[in-house]
Amino acid sequence: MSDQHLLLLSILTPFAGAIGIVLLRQRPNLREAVTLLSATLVCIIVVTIFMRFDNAGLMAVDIAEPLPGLKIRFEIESLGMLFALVASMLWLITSIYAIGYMRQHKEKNQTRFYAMFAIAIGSTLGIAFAGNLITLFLWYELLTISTYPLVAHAGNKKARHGARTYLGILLGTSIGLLLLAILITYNVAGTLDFQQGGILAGKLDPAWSGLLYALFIFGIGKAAVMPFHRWLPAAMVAPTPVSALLHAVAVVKAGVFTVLKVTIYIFGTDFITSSGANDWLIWFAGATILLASLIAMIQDNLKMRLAYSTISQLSYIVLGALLATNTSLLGAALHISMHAFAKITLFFAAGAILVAAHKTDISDMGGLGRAMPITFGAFLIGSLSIIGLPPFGGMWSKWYLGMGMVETGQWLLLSVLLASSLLNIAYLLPIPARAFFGKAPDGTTHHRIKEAPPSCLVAMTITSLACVLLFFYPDPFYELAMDIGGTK
Amino acid sequence: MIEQNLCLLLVVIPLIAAPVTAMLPAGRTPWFFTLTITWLCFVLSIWQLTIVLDGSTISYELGGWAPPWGIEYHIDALNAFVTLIVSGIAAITLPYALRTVENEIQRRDTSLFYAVFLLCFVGLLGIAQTGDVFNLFVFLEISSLSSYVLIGMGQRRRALTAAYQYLIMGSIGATFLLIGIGLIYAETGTLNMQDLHQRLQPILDHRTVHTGFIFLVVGIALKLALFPLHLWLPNAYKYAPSAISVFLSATATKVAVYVMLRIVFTVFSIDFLKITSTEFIFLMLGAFGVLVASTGAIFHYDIKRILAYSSIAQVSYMVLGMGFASTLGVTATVVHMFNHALMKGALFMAAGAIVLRIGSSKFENIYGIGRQMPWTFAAIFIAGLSLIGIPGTAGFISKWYFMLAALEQQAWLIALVILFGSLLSVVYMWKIFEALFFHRPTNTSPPVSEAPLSLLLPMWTLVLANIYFGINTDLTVSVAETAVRLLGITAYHE
Amino acid sequence: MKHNLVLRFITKYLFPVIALFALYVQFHGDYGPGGGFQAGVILSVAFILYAMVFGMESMEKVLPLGLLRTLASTGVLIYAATGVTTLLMGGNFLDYDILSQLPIQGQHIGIMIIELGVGITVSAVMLIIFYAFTDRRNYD
Amino acid sequence: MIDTIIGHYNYWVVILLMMAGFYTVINRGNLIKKIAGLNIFQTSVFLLYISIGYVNEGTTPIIAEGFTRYANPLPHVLILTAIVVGVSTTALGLALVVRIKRAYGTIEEDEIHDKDMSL
Amino acid sequence: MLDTFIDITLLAFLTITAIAIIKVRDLFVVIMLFSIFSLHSAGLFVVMDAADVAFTEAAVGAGISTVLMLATLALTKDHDEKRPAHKARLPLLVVLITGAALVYGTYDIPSFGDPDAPAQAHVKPYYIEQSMRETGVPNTVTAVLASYRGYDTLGEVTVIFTAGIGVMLLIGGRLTRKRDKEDDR
Repeated sequence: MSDQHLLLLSILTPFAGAIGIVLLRQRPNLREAVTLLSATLVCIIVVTIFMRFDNAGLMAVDIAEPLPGLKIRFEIESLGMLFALVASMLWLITSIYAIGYMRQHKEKNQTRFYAMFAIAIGSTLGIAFAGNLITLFLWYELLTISTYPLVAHAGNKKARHGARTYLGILLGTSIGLLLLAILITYNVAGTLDFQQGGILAGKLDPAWSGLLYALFIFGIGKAAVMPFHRWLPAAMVAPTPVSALLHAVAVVKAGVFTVLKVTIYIFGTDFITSSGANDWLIWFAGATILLASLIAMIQDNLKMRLAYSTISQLSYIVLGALLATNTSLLGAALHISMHAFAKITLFFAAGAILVAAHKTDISDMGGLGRAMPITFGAFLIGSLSIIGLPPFGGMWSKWYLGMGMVETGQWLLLSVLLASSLLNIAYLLPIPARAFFGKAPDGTTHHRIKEAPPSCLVAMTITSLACVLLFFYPDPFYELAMDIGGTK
Repeated sequence: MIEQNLCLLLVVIPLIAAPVTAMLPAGRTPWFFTLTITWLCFVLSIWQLTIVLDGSTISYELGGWAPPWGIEYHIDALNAFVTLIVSGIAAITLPYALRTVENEIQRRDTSLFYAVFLLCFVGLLGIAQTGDVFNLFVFLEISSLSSYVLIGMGQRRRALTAAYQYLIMGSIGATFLLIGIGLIYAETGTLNMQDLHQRLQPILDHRTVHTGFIFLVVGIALKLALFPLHLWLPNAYKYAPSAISVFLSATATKVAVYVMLRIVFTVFSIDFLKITSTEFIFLMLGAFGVLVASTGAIFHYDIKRILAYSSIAQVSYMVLGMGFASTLGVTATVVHMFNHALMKGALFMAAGAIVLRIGSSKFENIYGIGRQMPWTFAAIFIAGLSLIGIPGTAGFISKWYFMLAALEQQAWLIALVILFGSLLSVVYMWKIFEALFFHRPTNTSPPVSEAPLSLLLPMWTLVLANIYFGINTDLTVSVAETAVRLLGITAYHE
Repeated sequence: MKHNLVLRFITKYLFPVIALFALYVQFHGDYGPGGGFQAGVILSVAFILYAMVFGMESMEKVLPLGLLRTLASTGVLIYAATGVTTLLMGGNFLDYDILSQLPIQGQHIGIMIIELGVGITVSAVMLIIFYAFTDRRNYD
Repeated sequence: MIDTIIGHYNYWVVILLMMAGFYTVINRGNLIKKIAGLNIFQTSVFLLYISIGYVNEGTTPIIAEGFTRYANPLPHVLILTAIVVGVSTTALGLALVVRIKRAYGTIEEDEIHDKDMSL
Repeated sequence: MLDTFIDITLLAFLTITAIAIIKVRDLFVVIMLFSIFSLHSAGLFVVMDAADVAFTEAAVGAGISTVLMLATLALTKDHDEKRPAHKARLPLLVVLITGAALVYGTYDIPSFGDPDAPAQAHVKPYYIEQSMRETGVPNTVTAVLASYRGYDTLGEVTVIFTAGIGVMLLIGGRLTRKRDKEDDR
């Protein structure tokens, strides 16, 4: 099978899976088998693509040409490869987790859940392999829309309201700002293809480049740069597997992935630094890092705290893109994978706590760690990786991000980075600490509470082990990330 | 034999079929007969389009009298395209009509009903095909009178007042058109469009010509429900029988836009627009129309009414495109004529399916109904995304061209209006999605079944067309570009 | 009015006169003012007069609504069929020249036939409208 | 100035008539009266057309010996068609009025509006 | 000169009638005035050498339309139009603007009766000169109506046919008509 076929197959498999899921709605066991099967298939296909991947020969597939000169095109390059690897691996793990979670939690509309989940992953792969900006935009919108039912899953007023915020901001920014930015780009450059070195250099007046770049950064609402971050906390009404995969990995990473793509292949790093397009935008990212961390501190709801933590972490990646040096881009790309593994672990744990102990507030979790040691152990590992301590994968990305700041002499930003790491410690570590060593607030014990369902535990264990593994063996991601910076 | 009379047969076949239908016995026979005729016309219209696709024109002298003494059919890519839209939508509406008409119209009235439907069809085709301004008026009246009747056939009593209001507004519009035709006739002595174009060029600064232009444009604006002359439309589309809402919303306003294009660019000229700065007025009217109608749609809690307001907004986009007076802008208008017919047709079909099952299109009666009618809901969803302009759907293509046209002229304010209009459409479409699917059902009445297949098939044909023409635009864009070139429109220059 | 003998008498004699006048207008349109439309209106007036004096019931016996509907359709069809005939004979639609060896004669034939179609449709439609507007059931 | 008046008074009066009819239509009120207004509006437009076709010292355009100057027949033809269109519109409009009276019990626009809103 | 005198007199009558129609509230009087208006304009058509049009206007405007309106009026118990609750200024404004636009438009229009006007110079001479030869019909109006623009007339017949079956659908011959449903608000 040729690479082209594999590529298309990787995107189509989740959609085929969605159809199978809908068809088998009367047979839950078979339906879940289809989910697992397609997740496994996608994982195998993407890994196969990765094994064969050789950055030297970019390979592209054109599907159609809806507008003259604008094709629907897929191609594989290292950044997309990295993103696809992360997404497909984590989909498999999340599927295992979701089955246990959804059954234990007795959620309704499970068919819709699994089907939309599969479509969302298909869209994510579409984003990862998009060969030009218009194709990327297509999948970007499809991802927003396909995740909407997942956010509105519960169907009650709170869920509808949260979903409305979610959709309003994501669609609003993408139509109002991103589309405008794409159109201006097309108008100026005459093409939307991703090219090494960018397509805007020499065509766009540098004075305007800052404005256009801002349209992109804020238009990509999924990157959750303040003030367009509100959708992420709002989306926490969704079932936990959704929060885990989509709002720690697929959706948000699609956002920062797009930022990176635009930075590298539309503007080009040289053009950004020479035109000063990034001058003032870095402060938005810097402010987001700090503010979101501070807000996370005061959240008592665990998922909300994690959501603000995500906002903060996303801006690391945006910042890495904005600095536009090889090292910072390397850090940014690495952080896509490192943060994904760590944050998904945290969300898995949060979901496990909800399912097993029916608790959502951190203040209620005192002493819970003794009843659920595996869950909180995984949580601890995830936290440490997020903070960026060795021996966990999160250290690498933070290291390169920091190096990027040093290279560019952005000492103030470096201090932001360090301060935020301290804040990470302050808002993440007390949770496992309280769970292991604290007491329940009303003095009751948790002897009735048992560990989460086995499939949840398995998933958590895998991801937390991956956090450790990535410290010692980050090579696959590292090499891919190296390619995009051009340091190879 | 057939090919040389093709453009005429397209109009005359349904014209002959209408009185025949009126004489048929009530029941399904008239339906089947009408179905056959519309499909025949659809095939002929495709044939016609293939002939003129290369930019050539067909001239047909009615009665064998050469223009300007006789009436001429002058077919170019634009005529053929509009004819294709009208006959295509009619052909797809007819299978849909069977069940809804049986539900909404008394059996004894069916033969007359379908006869009037055919007359409306004839009128629209006649408008699209003719090259003579007075002949256009006559066929406009055929389509108008028949649509008053069709709307008045709605079940609610407000259908009557809606039809009456439409009749008054439509007649005022037609009379304005008549005044306009009279004034330019007084200045030129001819009624043939090509001839008018020739004779108007030297006298474009005459005040009588200006006044004639104003009256023509206002008359057409009434017909296409351009803001601020749009007030008749929401009730008319809301209370009309379902099949008629589908047909009229997808064709009538599009044909009116076509007439506007014809009058403005063929009879007058793009130079006239530039001399009189009229393009600016079109831009303003379009922009206000988009904003007012989209905002209006947000404050309603009834699917059909929201869709009707959205139609006004979409027509305003088309006028906006004309206002750019550039290749890109008018291309956007022509492409959107087609795409809007696809999306609005599908949406009104789905709304009609809900009315068939529930008997109402108001939110309070249909909360959560999408779960019981998943296919209908999915159709609304996809067609709605197309309306919003999500990439991968036909609506995105139009929106793309509108935006390009705005950016090309650095009309930033207009570009923002277009984007803001899209955002408003997100709001009102999402209100519908939410009400239909994510809202808990309020009543505990027994669950309803999915719409019958005879409704779903045409609906999904249009839905899939929305996706197909969002990915493959060879047809729409090439036709639009040919048509725009023949209208004498050039690319924008600083 | 039904029982007014004078009226009935006058009407009986007026009816053929008006009908004759209608025929005159119908066929004299080539030379003077008039034609199918005017003739159709006049003919319908004759019937309306008849109906007003002798009552709708007797009128409906002579000209039931179904027949009028057929007549109205027939008129349009006659007109359109003329055009189709010229098509089939190899000319353009409504090109009467082809109807006869002499173009002028062809024009004569064509104009006469289509004016007949107009007259039939107009009188039938006028009567349909008259029926509808005088239908007592509409005024309950 | 005088020439303008002599040359155009006919048009101006016709415009006045048109506007009288137009005003009757759009000034909300009785449904029958609106139709009457519409008819006046249209009839006045017919006058405009025939005025355009008029020639001083001309005659009715029926070709006959001894006449050389005829009025323009084309506006006459157009207006014949327009009259038919007008009466068709009137008939349909009045048919709708009959139905509205049955359904609402009134033919005053304000009252109908109130009834629709008060449900 | 006499023509002009009759012309002016008829125009004056028409103006008075039109203004009376606006003012009068008794619908019966309105309809009668309309009939008079129609007859007067038929007269004016004769003065302006449009015999065919005059004939038709008299039959249709003064005849058919009037009868139809009277028949419709028969269904209302009281024949008076209600006084509007408030004076609407918008319609007046619209009418004034429209009228002003039209008056503006007449300034470049050729004088009334000008034999050299474009309308008389382009297509018309052909009809006058050729119609007798080409169609053999002395009445040019008939020639143009039935032959040169015969297709328009086909459309016209279709219009009247539409009106016929439209009226039939709306109010004709429905013995068992279901009542119109009220709105489902």
